[in-house]
Amino acid sequence: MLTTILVASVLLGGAYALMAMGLTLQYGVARIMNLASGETLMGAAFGSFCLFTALQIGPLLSLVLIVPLAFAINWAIYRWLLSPLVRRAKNQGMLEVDSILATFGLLFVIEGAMLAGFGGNYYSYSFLAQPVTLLGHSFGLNRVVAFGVAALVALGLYFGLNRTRYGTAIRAVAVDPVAAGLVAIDVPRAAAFAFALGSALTACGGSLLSMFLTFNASMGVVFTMKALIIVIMGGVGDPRGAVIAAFLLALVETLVAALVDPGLTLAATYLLFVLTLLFRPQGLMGRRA
Amino acid sequence: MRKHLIGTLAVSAALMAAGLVQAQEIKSIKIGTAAAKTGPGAGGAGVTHWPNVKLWVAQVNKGGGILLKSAGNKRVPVELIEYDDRSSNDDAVKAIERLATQDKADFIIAPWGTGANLATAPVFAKYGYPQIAVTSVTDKGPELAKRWPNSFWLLGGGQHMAGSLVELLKKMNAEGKIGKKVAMVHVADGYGLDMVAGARPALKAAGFDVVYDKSYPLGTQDLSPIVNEIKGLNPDAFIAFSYPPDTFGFTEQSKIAGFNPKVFYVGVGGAFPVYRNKFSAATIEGVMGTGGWDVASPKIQDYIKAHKEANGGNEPDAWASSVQYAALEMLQQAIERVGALDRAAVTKELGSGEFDTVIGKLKLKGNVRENPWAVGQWQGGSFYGLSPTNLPGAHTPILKPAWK
Amino acid sequence: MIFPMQRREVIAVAASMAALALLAGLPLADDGFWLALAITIASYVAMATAWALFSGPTNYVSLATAAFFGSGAYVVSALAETAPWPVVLVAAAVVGALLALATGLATLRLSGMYFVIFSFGLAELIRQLVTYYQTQFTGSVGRYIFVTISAAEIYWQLLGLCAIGLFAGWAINRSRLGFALRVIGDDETVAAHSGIDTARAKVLLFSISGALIALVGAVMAPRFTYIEPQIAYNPMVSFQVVIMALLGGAKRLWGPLVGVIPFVLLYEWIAGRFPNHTHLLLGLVFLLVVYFVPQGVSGWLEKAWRKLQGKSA
Amino acid sequence: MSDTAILSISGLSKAFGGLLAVNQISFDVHQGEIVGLLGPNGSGKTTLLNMVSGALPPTQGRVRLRGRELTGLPPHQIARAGVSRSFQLVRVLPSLTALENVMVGAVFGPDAVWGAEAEAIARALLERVGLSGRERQRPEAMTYIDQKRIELARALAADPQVLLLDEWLAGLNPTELQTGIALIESLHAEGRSILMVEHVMDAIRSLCDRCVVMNAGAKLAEGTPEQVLSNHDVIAAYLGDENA
Repeated sequence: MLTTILVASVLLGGAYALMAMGLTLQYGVARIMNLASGETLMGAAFGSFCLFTALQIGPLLSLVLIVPLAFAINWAIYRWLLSPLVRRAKNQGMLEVDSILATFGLLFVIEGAMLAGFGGNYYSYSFLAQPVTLLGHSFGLNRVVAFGVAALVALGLYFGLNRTRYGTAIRAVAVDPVAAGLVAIDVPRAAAFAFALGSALTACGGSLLSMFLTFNASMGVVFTMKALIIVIMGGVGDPRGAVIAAFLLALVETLVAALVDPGLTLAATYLLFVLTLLFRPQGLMGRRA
Repeated sequence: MRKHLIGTLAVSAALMAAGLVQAQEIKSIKIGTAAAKTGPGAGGAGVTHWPNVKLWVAQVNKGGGILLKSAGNKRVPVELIEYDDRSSNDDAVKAIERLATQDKADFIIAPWGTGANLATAPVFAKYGYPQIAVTSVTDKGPELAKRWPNSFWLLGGGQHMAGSLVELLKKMNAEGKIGKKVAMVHVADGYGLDMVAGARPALKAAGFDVVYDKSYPLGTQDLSPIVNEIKGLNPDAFIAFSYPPDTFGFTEQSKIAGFNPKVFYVGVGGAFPVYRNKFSAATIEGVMGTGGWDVASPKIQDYIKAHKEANGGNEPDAWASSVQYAALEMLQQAIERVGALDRAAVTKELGSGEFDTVIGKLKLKGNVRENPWAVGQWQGGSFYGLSPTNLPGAHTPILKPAWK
Repeated sequence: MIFPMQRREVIAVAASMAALALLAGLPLADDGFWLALAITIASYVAMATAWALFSGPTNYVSLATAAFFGSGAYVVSALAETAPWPVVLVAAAVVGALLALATGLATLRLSGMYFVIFSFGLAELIRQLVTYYQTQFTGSVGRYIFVTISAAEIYWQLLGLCAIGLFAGWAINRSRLGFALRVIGDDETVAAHSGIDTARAKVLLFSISGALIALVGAVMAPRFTYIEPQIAYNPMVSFQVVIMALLGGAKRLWGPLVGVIPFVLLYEWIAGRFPNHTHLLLGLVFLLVVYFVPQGVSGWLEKAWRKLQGKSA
Repeated sequence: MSDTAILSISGLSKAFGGLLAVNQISFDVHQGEIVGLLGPNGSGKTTLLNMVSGALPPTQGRVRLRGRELTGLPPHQIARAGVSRSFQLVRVLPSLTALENVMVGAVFGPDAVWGAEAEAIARALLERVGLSGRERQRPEAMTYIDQKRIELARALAADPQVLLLDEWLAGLNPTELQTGIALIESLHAEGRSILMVEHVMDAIRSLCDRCVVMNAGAKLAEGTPEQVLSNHDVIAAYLGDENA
């Protein structure tokens, strides 16, 4: 019983983690709280759906197309739409207000575009929906594969940020953009890169989720809020915090569903979040302000 | 131009009441509708509300329109005015007010969802529009009809729907096909609670042994813990009063877990064509779901064909879609019988008349449709109505084979 | 900061009273769509003003609005059929204030985005608990509210709440509490070292704001006829209140007012003309506003006003 | 030590994790006295000041104001008891006018004045620090020294029993420094008790009655400016051992 719970929660956490990591990069480095993150996720899910049903290209293969596309689009969004806001903001508070308003507008635009294209209907397809046995219990192969890909991507990100020159530059911008600028780091470029990378991670999560989730054009905001909860609980700006928080929340969700009452799963995750912040106001891995 | 038209219509409506109207003065019949195009309700309304409204308007206008005696016994085309209520009841109220007072709609199609229908009922009543509520599962139908005599409730309530399901299980048990162990799970939202409130006493009265009875919150993404636990209890029948995303989730998880009860019942979404398209007809053979229709009847067959043509190849679902379409047919027939855009008379006719619709002959009692389809089953890629067993076209249930 | 009422203020108060009286006459002119629209506007003005009472001066962006709104509505569903209406309203205000008090005490150590998301999480937690309670103990999530209150009466009550909100804001601005909040908004450390009990000031104001929002929920509840947690605790309410208040400018008392009115009217116009592309177009308009009206509608109006005065002088 | 002590600090310590930032410091500030708090960077001066003003709770030890226990009280209560302070990096309130900035001290200080009275106090103090006629300006538009003046006026508006100044003279040019010293001297003349963290030696020599020197969290020396500045240990601490 316990092993099932643990494995199931690990599988669930993997999908949450990718999106939360994307968001935390965007907020931590580019200083943009991206409310349209869930729409990026849904956009990628629709992309995978279309490629699968129309051209029989599986979601794993479609990642190769969707993830770079999301990167490019969001690079452009940051460069043309968001960086003017960053430049004109006098302080973090002003930027927060502006970025909330702007990404809220963006949310509506992307959602509206998806509604125009797909209507409000539910979409779903079957991919790798077959059992695979892990530790003596069967799990959905699609969930296991999604977790595997998510884990690979997360590891790649971790090494990219910690072991490469450009990764170090990005982390420097996250800590102190002014000082980073002084040591000849192109801060606007690093911010645009981080924003685009964050959206690419989110899009990757969306393609993976589409393998086993039923979705429609209006569901994005649900995922945005879930990711925000994870990001804040983990501590802003640290991808490791996002990963830990994602797995903790998934564990609580599965544990409560299996041992207490499935009716309380969401209440339990929110309670965990609230309690965490009560005792650690800066989040699990956050730096003290 | 538009203002002019409204003015003309207002005058013509006044004249009509006096029976003095001239034939050429009614150019179109304005039908208003407001339902969710965005927000959490958009998924459901996108399946049962909008496609059928679109289909009905196309069909009526293809035939020249609605026959009006008051317009010199001529057919008058329908003009549709549509709004998005954004899945918000406050917006639904505003949209219906707008249709009634600004657009001066002749008739208004009831919104989608239990909450929106209840919130807008006082507005329909205030302006004297008939409200033919389809997509709202409520046991309070008779009470509501008494409060708002212009409202009609077509989809039934949890007591009937769940009761009918239990009847079916009882029969299968008596025939020795299934045992007495039932596992039941429901979404903690309007539909799930209404259904479970009906199912609990019925299961008890029928002597079933309910081994699992829990709720899960709206928006739960991982249903595997529930499925795994229920599988361990090894029930004869699995009942999930679920919403579409969860319906898909339960099915996929059960298949993966190799959970094979003899009766596998899912809620909203089980009768959606996209459900079959996702899992394939062979996989979902024997799955039961909320809803049903007499799929073999020529009328339903024609309806399915027309629905596909009008909606880019999309099939209707086998529960509320045909009822929504039937509600619109009722409205058309009532208007034609009255022969004028007289809302009071049309309301009266809706309550007392008998109508010939895609779902068969329809006559309301106390403004509520009696004995609607409650349970259906996928058999050979089609969703057949099973229960109430006395309805025409009711199929015999089969035991669900193991997942393929 | 001038303490006795200035002539300008006297004029402003008199003009507001006159405007209020004029607005109160609206149901006599139309009791259909325009009244429905006015109800939406009045409810959001009341909520956004109440929201900005706290969030404007302190810079704490709260997403807990839905929690107060929903709790007010639920108080009505529990009491409306047994208690007289004024008692119901008082109960709703008390529940809103207590909830805000608890939230405020819990969030004292949080700032910035942490506070934003915490307030959202708390509102969702409350929604989940209410749902679970109802599922387990009442057997139904939905509650019917059959209270006969006409749309005009709802509208008048909402207007009253708008007036109370604006008056409270005006009175607070002139008080030590209002002064303290401006200091807190600028620099909490300086505030504390100058002798301001920052925790008390914030919690007090948050409670006033919460009570007002709960009252809006209570007044709106009979309009829904049927409420369930999905409807009463709709997180979109929290978002829209924030968006509208920020759009207007949360730093000025009348900012939310000039944010709500164009937002609702625009939404209504787009929704009426382009029912299938509402969100797409609204999003585009929104982006335009963010880029071209950077200080919010109130900042833009003030600038235009100054320009006008400059020309005439 | 003496019964005229207005501020009495005894055995005050602060540990951050394993690091002892302030270690067992004791000294008094007497009525009408200016006490200088000296020491190299990182010796714990500001931490000490933060414990007196309530920004940090002490790990150990006591702070008393005229015998009243202040230890562990939150900053607003300490401010209301009669302790005002300035900050190392000047902190003015950007959205308030100069006049309002100063009024904050009077309104929320021990006397809790309000209305015209608070305004009168603020006007008088702005004039005193040399900013009369600029009441309506916002501090953002002002020079560094003027912002410092506003901060000082704000602290004085509370009519504090003890004034804590954290490097208030730092960063001023020579002319400004003379003005600043004169200003503090005039406070001294009217009998204010002041505890100031300072690096500017001229100021220390001309203003302070007594000095306390800290190094690595501990008290190194105490006495008149001449005494402590000629103390070997102090010179060693400032300049390194080889110069001693």
